[in-house]
This record gives sequence, structure tokens and C-alpha cells, in this order.
Amino acid sequence: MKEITRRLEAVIFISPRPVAPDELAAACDDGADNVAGGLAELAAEYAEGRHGIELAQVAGGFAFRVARDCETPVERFAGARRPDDLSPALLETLAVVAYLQPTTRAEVAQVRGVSSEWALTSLVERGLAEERGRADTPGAPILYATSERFLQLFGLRSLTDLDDLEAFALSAAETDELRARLLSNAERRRP
Amino acid sequence: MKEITRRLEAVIFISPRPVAPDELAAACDDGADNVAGGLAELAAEYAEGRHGIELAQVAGGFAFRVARDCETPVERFAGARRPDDLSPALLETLAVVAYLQPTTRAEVAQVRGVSSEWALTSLVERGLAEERGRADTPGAPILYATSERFLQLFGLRSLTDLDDLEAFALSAAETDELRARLLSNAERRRP
Amino acid sequence: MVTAVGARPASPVGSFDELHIDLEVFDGPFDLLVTLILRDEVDIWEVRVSRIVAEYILKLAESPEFDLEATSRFIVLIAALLEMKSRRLLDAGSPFVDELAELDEEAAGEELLETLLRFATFKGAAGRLGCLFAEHAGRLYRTAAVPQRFLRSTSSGPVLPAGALARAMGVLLAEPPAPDVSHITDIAVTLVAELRRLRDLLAAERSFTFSAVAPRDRVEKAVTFFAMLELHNLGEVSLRQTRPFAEITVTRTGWPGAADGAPRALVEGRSDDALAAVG
Repeated sequence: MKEITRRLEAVIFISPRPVAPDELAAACDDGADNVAGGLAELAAEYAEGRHGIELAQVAGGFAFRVARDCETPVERFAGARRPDDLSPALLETLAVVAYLQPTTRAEVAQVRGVSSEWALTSLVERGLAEERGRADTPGAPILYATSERFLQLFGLRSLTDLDDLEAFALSAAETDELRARLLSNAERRRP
Repeated sequence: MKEITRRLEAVIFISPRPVAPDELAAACDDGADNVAGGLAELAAEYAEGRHGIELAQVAGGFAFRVARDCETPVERFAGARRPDDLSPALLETLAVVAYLQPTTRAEVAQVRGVSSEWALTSLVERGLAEERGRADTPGAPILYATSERFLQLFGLRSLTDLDDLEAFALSAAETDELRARLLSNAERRRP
Repeated sequence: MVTAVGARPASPVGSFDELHIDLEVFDGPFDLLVTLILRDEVDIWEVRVSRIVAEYILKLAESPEFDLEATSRFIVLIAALLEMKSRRLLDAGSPFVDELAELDEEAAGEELLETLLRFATFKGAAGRLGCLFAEHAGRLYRTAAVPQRFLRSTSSGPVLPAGALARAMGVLLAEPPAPDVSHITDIAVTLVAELRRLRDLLAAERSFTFSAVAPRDRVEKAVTFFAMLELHNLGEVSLRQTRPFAEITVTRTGWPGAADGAPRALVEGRSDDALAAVG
């Protein structure tokens, strides 16, 4: 495998969504021609029937997906997992994401008063939260929001179904005030 | 690639966490021997340098990860995801938990000589340690142990991969010397 | 006393590099001092613990940041030094000394040694873990969730109570109680202030008793006592106490009424141990 092909493989592997050719070129810091050549080699390597995963060209770019004839073991595996046993830390993090979304890792950490990096990663792994683009602020941090699966597991039709916060006589829609209130409380909790 | 190898590849690819051999056997509905054979073939396929990803044996299971020399494009694409650094205090606390587990807050404090409540909370929050029931002693203190994530972040297959604690003890000569000096000092002070 | 200031031995007890100690028997960083004490190269008997504490408190007062971790370690070490030294005090001609007390001293030394050795072992292990973390924590694993379509078997209806989210938020939204600071006394400031106050008093009165100038509060009284010992250590006052627990008379040195040449105060030269007894 060529160098560029291995790089493309790594980027497409890590991405939770299809990656467009220009994103791939930017990530690999390489020209469109080289990227196209690498993609061709990768497509041949992961052609149908060769691996348990295949390289798929879908709307928007390239992604690995489970080969059709390997779906049954994957379903069996995913079904056996208990993904929804949330620790207090995860539940709290999920609540912050749910009520303040879209929100950043830094904001969640600030509100909770502790580094919440692992909690967010864990929620993403469980499919309860997902990345939703990047904030238009310095450093362009990743924005997090709750997922479809989150609504499903909590039995909510939409985010407006979230309970109003009684302790805070304010509907969940007024997130800016909520945010300010959370941050000021966090500030005062700090030792 | 054998059928079983392709199935294993699909399951390991889809799982956000390392998959244990028995989970793999259950998902593939196959025997341990076949699974072991498939894993060997998969390991050979994804040996270092062959692909942009490699098969890692870590935290009690198998997982794909980005090859070292392909990390730069992935980081350029996904942003730096390296977990926050651990302070010396957190590493010390983690060492005590790792070697004495399951252990209590009091035991950790005793070894370190300082209250380690914050450090333990922080380790739990970072997903490196977790509560593991309560001790069968007066007061029934919470027991702490290291997590699967601890093994993964520290590149360990299992806890038995930890170096022997004895390896870090001062040498017998150093210890004897220290003791002799401490005690002779006391001796000399006697009337 | 100090024989090995040049080569700096590795300290198993945590670093206090910034804390510089200037004593008659030792001039250098605090962690080196502790190491030398443990190696018997500096005699704990000769070390004025109160001086170290005073240096540290003054450093804290000057420092813009408060390092809780370092301060905790410092307090533990000071406590250990005081315990070692107080056992020596008991040992030196005290009528209470018996075999038991001697055994206790040995046992205490052994215990301190064991504690330090054990901690050194775990510190070594922590260092190794730090290396492993540096090497492996940056490895990139895929964290994408399992696609929805593979989760058919678990997606049959809600399994988590929506109310739990609002409750979790409730914790964060609850106004934190006002911090209880009743146990905190800003000793750093008070000590400096007390030194100034005692000097002012001495300028005016030249001699007074401890109880006449000491505040009522226990902690504040200890600070005044500490300030008084500092003045004594600096040679600015002499102290006289006729018997244990009797009134202490503080007199400015150089004044005709000062007890120069008279039997020195009980606390002379052992101010730190006397302080430990008060504390």
C-alpha cells in the first residue's frame, strides 16, 4: 500500500461520517491527483468480499461500512451490549448537553467544574451525543448535541419535550439565561 | 481472508471499545479455536506498516487504531484528541489504586500521606478509576479500582502487564542504609 | 553538621525547591534539608522547626497562588519532623523516660521510614505510569457510535427516565451554599501584624506579660505566642518564666530590666518544640 493510501485509510477509519475528497486532501496535505490515486488503491483493497468492511462512496464522500454478509455478527454484538447504564457523571454531562446544546467541551467542563472530556467521549461512543460542527469562536471547538438515539432512549418526541427545570422558573428553551445561571453557580462552587 | 476473519474484522471495526475474545466468539457464533485462528490472520493482515490502521491487543480485547505514522493527517482532520495530562498527584493516586485495587480512600491517603479525595474524584471523572462496591469493613467504605479505559490509555493488555511493584522499591542496600542512619541517630540521642 | 550540600540526593518526599531555608546549621532548599535529616547528615536536634514554618508562611503570604498539594505535603513533613523531635525532647533527661519511651522512639523512626519507603515505591510506579501514559494515551482509536441500524434489538421504546435529566441539572442549578470560612484564620497576615504590634508595644512599654497582650481566641493566641518566639529568636526580647505554665514575662533586650545573664526562659532554643506543645 502506498503511503497516501495508508493515510487515507486512517482518516476515513477514524471519521464517524463520510469524508469528502477535499477534506481528505487537506488532512493528508497532498494534491487531488495523489488523493484520487490513493482512493483507487483503497477501493481495490476494500472491494466487496475481500474484508469484513468495505469502502463505500456515499453522498458527500468516503466511509467504511460493514460488509453485508458480516452484518449478523455485528448486530449480535451490538445487541448484547448494555449501552445505557449511565453513571451520575455521565447523566449530569448528558443533561448539560441536552439543555445547553449545541455546546462545547470547554463549556461543559466549566459548568460542571471538572474536566468532562471522557464523559463526552463516552456519550458519543454510546450514541447519545454527537458532534455537530464547530463553534464560530477562536480555536473552532467541536460542538456537541444530543442524538436521535438520545430522544429514543428517553422517550422524547423532540427536545421541547425535555422537562422544564422547576428549580429554575424558566423554560428549557431560554438557554442563554440558563447558561449564565449555570456558569455563575459553577464560579461560586469553585474552591 | 477466511470467513471468520472477515466477521471479526467487522465487529472490531464497529465497536467503540476493545472487544474481548469471548465477546467476539459470541458475536460470531463460533468456537474459541476458530476465533483465535481468525484473530491471528487478522493480526498478520494489520501488522505494523501494512495498513493505515493496526490491530491492537489492549484492555482485555482487540481494537483497531491509527498507525503511528498516520497520526498527523488524522489529527489534522479530527483535531487533537489527546486526553488531558495527568498531574503527579493524579499519577501517584492512580499508581496506588492500580496496585492495591480494590482499595479505599483511606488506604490511598495512608500511602500518600495526604487526603486524596479530590484526586480519586478526578480519576473517576476522567474514567481512569471506578467505584467497585463497598468494603466489608466498618463504615463500608467505597472500593476503587482501575477501569478498562485506564488499561487502554496506558497501553496495557491487562493488569498483569503492570510492572511488579517491587521493581520500584528502593534497593535493599539503600533501605538498610536509610534505616541504619535513622536508627543510629536515635541511638546517639539516648542519654 | 552539613556535610553533603553539594551533591543533591534524590528526595523521596516531594519537592519544595522554592522554599529556601537559612538556619545556623543549614542553608539551602527545604527538601534537601529533609533528606539530610533522614540521612543523619543534619541533626534534627539542631533544626529550628519554627523557623522553617515561619519561612514557609512568609513565602505563602508573598505568593500570588496557593498550591494546596505542596502545602499539604509540607504540613505532613513538618508534622513528621516535630514528632521525631518531640520524642527526642522526651528522651533528653526527662523523668518520664523509660524503656517504653525508647522503644516508642525506635518504633516511630521505623514507622516514618516505612512510610517514606512505601511512598517512594509508589512514586516510582507513578513515574512509570507517567511514561506509559505519554507513550500510549495519544493513540487514536475510533470512538464513533455503533450505527443505529445495528441497534434494533435495544431500541424498543424508552429505557431511561427523562426526569433524570432535569434532576441532574437541578444539582448544577442549585445555588451553592455560602462557603464556611469559620475555620480559616489568615495566619500569614496575622503573624506579620502581630510582630508589628508586639514591636510597637515594646517600644512603648519595654516589658509586659504574655497574658496581658495575648488575644482571647485560641488560634490568635498561638499566633501571638509564635510572634513572641520569633522576636526572641531574633534577639529582640528575652523571655522569663519561673516554672512551667506560669506567666511569661517579655522584656526588650538591652533594657536594664532585661534578664540577660539570668536563667533563660524555658523556651530558649527550643521555641519550635514549645510551639508544638501549644499547638
